Amino acid sequence: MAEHTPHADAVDLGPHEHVVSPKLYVGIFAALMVLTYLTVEAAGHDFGIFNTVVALGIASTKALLVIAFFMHVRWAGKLVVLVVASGFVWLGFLILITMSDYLSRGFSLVTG
Amino acid sequence: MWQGFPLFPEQASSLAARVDEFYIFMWLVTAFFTVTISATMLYFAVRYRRRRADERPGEIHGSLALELTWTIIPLLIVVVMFVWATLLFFAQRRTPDDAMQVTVVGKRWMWKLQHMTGQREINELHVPVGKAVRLMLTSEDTIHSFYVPAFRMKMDAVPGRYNETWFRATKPGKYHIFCAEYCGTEHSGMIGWVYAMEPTDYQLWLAGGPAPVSLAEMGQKLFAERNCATCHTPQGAGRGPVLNGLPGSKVLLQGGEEWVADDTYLRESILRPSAKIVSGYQPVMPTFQGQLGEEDLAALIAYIKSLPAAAGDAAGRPSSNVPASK
Amino acid sequence: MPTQPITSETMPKEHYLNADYGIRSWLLTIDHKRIALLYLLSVTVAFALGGAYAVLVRLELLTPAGDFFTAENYNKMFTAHGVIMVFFFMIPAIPATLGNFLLPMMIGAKDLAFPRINLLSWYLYVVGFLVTLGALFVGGLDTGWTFYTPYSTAFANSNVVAAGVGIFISGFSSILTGFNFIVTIHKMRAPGMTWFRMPLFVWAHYATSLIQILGTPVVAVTILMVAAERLFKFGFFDPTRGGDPILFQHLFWFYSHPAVYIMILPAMGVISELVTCFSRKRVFGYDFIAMSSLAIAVLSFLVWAHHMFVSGMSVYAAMIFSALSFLVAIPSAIKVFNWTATLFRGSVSWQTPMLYAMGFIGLFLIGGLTGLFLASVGLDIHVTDTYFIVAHFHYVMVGGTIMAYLGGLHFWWPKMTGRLYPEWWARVSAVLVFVGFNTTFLPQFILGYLGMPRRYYAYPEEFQVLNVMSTAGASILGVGFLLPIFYLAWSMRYGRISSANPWPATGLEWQTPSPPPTENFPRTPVVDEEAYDYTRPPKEIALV
Amino acid sequence: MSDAHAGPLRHHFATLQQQKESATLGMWVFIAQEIMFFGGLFGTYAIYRYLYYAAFEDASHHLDWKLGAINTGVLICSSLTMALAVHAAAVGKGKQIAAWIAATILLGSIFLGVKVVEYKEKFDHHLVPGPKFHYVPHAEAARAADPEIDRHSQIYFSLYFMMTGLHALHMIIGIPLLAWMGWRGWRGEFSALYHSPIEITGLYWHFVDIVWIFLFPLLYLIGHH
Repeated sequence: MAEHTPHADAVDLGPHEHVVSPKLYVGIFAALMVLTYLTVEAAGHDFGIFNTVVALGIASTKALLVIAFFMHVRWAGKLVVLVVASGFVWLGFLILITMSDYLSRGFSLVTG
Repeated sequence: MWQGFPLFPEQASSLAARVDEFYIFMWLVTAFFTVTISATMLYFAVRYRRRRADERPGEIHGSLALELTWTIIPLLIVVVMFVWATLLFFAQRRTPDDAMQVTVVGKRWMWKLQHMTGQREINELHVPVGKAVRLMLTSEDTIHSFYVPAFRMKMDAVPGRYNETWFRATKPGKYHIFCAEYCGTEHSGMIGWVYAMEPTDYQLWLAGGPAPVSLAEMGQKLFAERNCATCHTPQGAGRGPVLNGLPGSKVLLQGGEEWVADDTYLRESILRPSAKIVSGYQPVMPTFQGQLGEEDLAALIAYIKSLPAAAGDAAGRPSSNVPASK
Repeated sequence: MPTQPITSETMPKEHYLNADYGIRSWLLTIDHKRIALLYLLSVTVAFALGGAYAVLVRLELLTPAGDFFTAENYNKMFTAHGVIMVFFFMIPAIPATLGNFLLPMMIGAKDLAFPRINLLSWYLYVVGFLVTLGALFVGGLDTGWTFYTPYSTAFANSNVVAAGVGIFISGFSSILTGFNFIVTIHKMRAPGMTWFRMPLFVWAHYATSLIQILGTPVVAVTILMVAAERLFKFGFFDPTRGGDPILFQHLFWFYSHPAVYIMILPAMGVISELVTCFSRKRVFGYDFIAMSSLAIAVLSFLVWAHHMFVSGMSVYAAMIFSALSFLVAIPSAIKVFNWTATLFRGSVSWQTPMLYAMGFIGLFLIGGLTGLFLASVGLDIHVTDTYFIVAHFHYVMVGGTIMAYLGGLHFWWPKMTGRLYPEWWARVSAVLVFVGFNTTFLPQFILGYLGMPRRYYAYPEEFQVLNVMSTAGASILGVGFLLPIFYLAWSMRYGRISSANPWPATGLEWQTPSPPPTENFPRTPVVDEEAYDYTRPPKEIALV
Repeated sequence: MSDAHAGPLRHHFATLQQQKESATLGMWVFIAQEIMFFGGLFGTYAIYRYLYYAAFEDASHHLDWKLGAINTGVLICSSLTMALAVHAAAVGKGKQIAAWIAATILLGSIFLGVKVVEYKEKFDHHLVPGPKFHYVPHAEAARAADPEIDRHSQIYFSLYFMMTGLHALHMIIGIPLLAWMGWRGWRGEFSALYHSPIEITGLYWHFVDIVWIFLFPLLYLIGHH
């Protein structure tokens, strides 16, 4: 990605409030717009099974960029990272385990 | 009203005894742990009861050894329970191949049962003892649940799909049928009886009842009435595919996909013919959605199955088709 | 009436009850202790209403034929009993009353992290309760508290959407309580109060809050989908419109099973406090009890489909859920073993809270172990949707959560009101509750295995004997639950005045006067020793 | 509500630092809960997409992906202006806060405007689930691939309206919040030391943007080729 390391221009003000320079924000904004273009472009080609994987991959990268830089999670400490992670992990519980029922409905009892 | 004090319903099916054995084992484990832990608790509470107001008991933080024992032992017990219960579950869910089939349709507040031999019953099911019976359950409105306590058997009837379960009656008698999934006002009125009869009595009942037209014959009448024969001829000269020997065989569809002609395929092809068009045929068959009830469909499928197999032999019957997904 | 009891104790002059007077001081308070009392009042009203419906249901079931009410009314009764008890008593009972009152004091904080959101949480609870009561009284709801589709979306002509909106609003209140607790426990602990010096009550509420935060929104969106399907004919769960009714069950139980752990975990927190205080000994295996609360919170999200074994879900998924459901029972077993071990070589007193705690351990054992019956798929096929299930969850909820709630209420009553409850009346009601409860629900295990289905308005004759026994037990239980309302109210005016620490118990909440001042502690306390250290006489923060 | 003049430190907090961290952690716990709130719908979407992929793919062609892409751009832009507004508060430039907030509100309104256009267009084509729902397959082969495409596409549009509707509702709640923050910023209430209200509103807005980032490819671009 294009943007430079954020530490160079972080200014420490107030109760060790981490202020990020606008240049970094614009850089992240540019990256997000490029990724949006990429999403549309990627959807144009048929990767077979991987369509969903590619679409979700790009969307997750964009989400990660917004979470890490726009929402300051990058400098917010382990606890906030844990909260964000647990939100997505529980979402995973819900979707994957419910899917396990629908995926295995076709299998018949083959055991002996 | 007071017939002794039963703790178990009658054991009237082949699996009932196995379920009861497991039930007793579970009560033994529960009783053992409840009694021992409660007794230990009460013993400690009495033995170390507070004698002086300012007693200062010693410091005990805990012991890893004890913690491990009462984690691992319950884990082992639970594994035994899991394995035993799952083996039982497999037996409950694997229908023997020689089972006779009864279609059970739940409709708000009554059970409609239909034998393959054509008998139709409301809230009553006559079955021969010793014969496995496969139940194909579906519902016409809300979710119901077909429950025969004496057979330890229960399966939901969910609208829009078939659920399958089975039982083998072992003791002649009259056993309750309940609806076990709440379905509205008369949920508790949706009950009936299973009559398990000796095979001879069952034949008498079969014969004794109104000269029942077998399901297949009913299907044949429908097949003629709805002039299906004009397109589906045995030799295959008509516009529709040959139906003889079709059930269970592999069908080549347009777009090169292979599909097994099981019950669901036959039912769908009658209701929505353009769903899966056999390669080499035109989608000209009219849809019968809404014109044929569940019973008529079962009759037509029975008739198609009863047709003598034509030249090709029926391929092996893989269980079902996993929906094609991209 | 007895004259003012002469005791050496005197009530502190200035405390949170007389800090301010008038309706505004109560309805606009942001003091977590006052909000806890507001919750105590509204939760007791909910319990009374839910209990009344339970009595009506038991009355109907006295006779096999349905002759006391019509079928529709009976269905509306058991639905009302379920909805009120689950959403308006069991879920808020311990966290919103005892939790709200004690959590800040136990960790040495002046108040919860967001006091105004705490008050908003109570208002949302009251609004949700009134909306749901409106739905239940005017027209009624007859879908059962589980709202199974397609009955609730296509066939029920009762107030499904209205009740859904009420439950949605009260669900948001539950989320805000959990949200407040998590931030308070993380950010507002007194100096020296490390995670492993916190009382186990706080650990249990931390685990409960995780479930409230991560589970409740899923049922909220499911209720919105049911409402959308009823109002705008969206087809999510209606098979005639392409939907799948079993998907509703997945989404519903994804929250509703963790919800039963929202109900039991705070109760376990209370029991850890009672057992250690009344055996006057440090709890046995503190770390294991604390960690088992978190283990329960996480595992509870992976087991929901043991409610759906007969719904036609896939055989292999049923096996996975069965194995995970067995696993979730292990942490509960660890807790019970540790509580029993705490009594060893203790100095056990048989005061009322300890009676409730011992009752809890006995009944929770039966409740928990019968849960294993339902986790085993082979057996669940026979017993699901029968009275065996009704007996199981009442053993866990009434035998567990309500016994712990009453025990906790009696244990912290002196701290909340500055008055002591009448000991002998309390013991009588504890025994009544224990006897009445067992007489009501033990017969239902047998009824269940005999095959009596749930939610039956009329049943075959052979079940009548057990049903009559169950109804008889219900009346004893009813009396047992009514007694505390009277003698506790009586004690607020005439009870003996309590010292700051009548038991005496460890814990920061006991080192401040009873009833405590509005800001809980004159100076923020500094914690320097382990939790539950009974080897030294309890400290008192001198009121300067 | 909060008395602005009692100084930023609330009575029950020991330090400003504790207050600020509590506010941020609180907002993140709220966002985890929102993830699960939308998660229920994403779960339902995943299941039905697996069951009725053909109908979903065909119905997705009925959405105008260009409008969706423009909306994504607009929302990412509003995320940028939001971040700059929070930055302005952090460095204490009061007047700039109001400007950036106004830009964010403008972009949000543009987004909602585009949604209104899209909804109107669905309404005209009878694609709103309910009695008047009438589905014309985009590709003729679609009806053959999935004979019950009428019912299954109605599921797609139910999910479309439910998910984008809830997302739009979250924006409709967000815009007044932003206006209130902008007004407080304009009045000079925020300083480098105390600006957590606007930071929290920023977190909420960024979350709403993330939901759309996932909604756009999943709803608009199924089988886009």
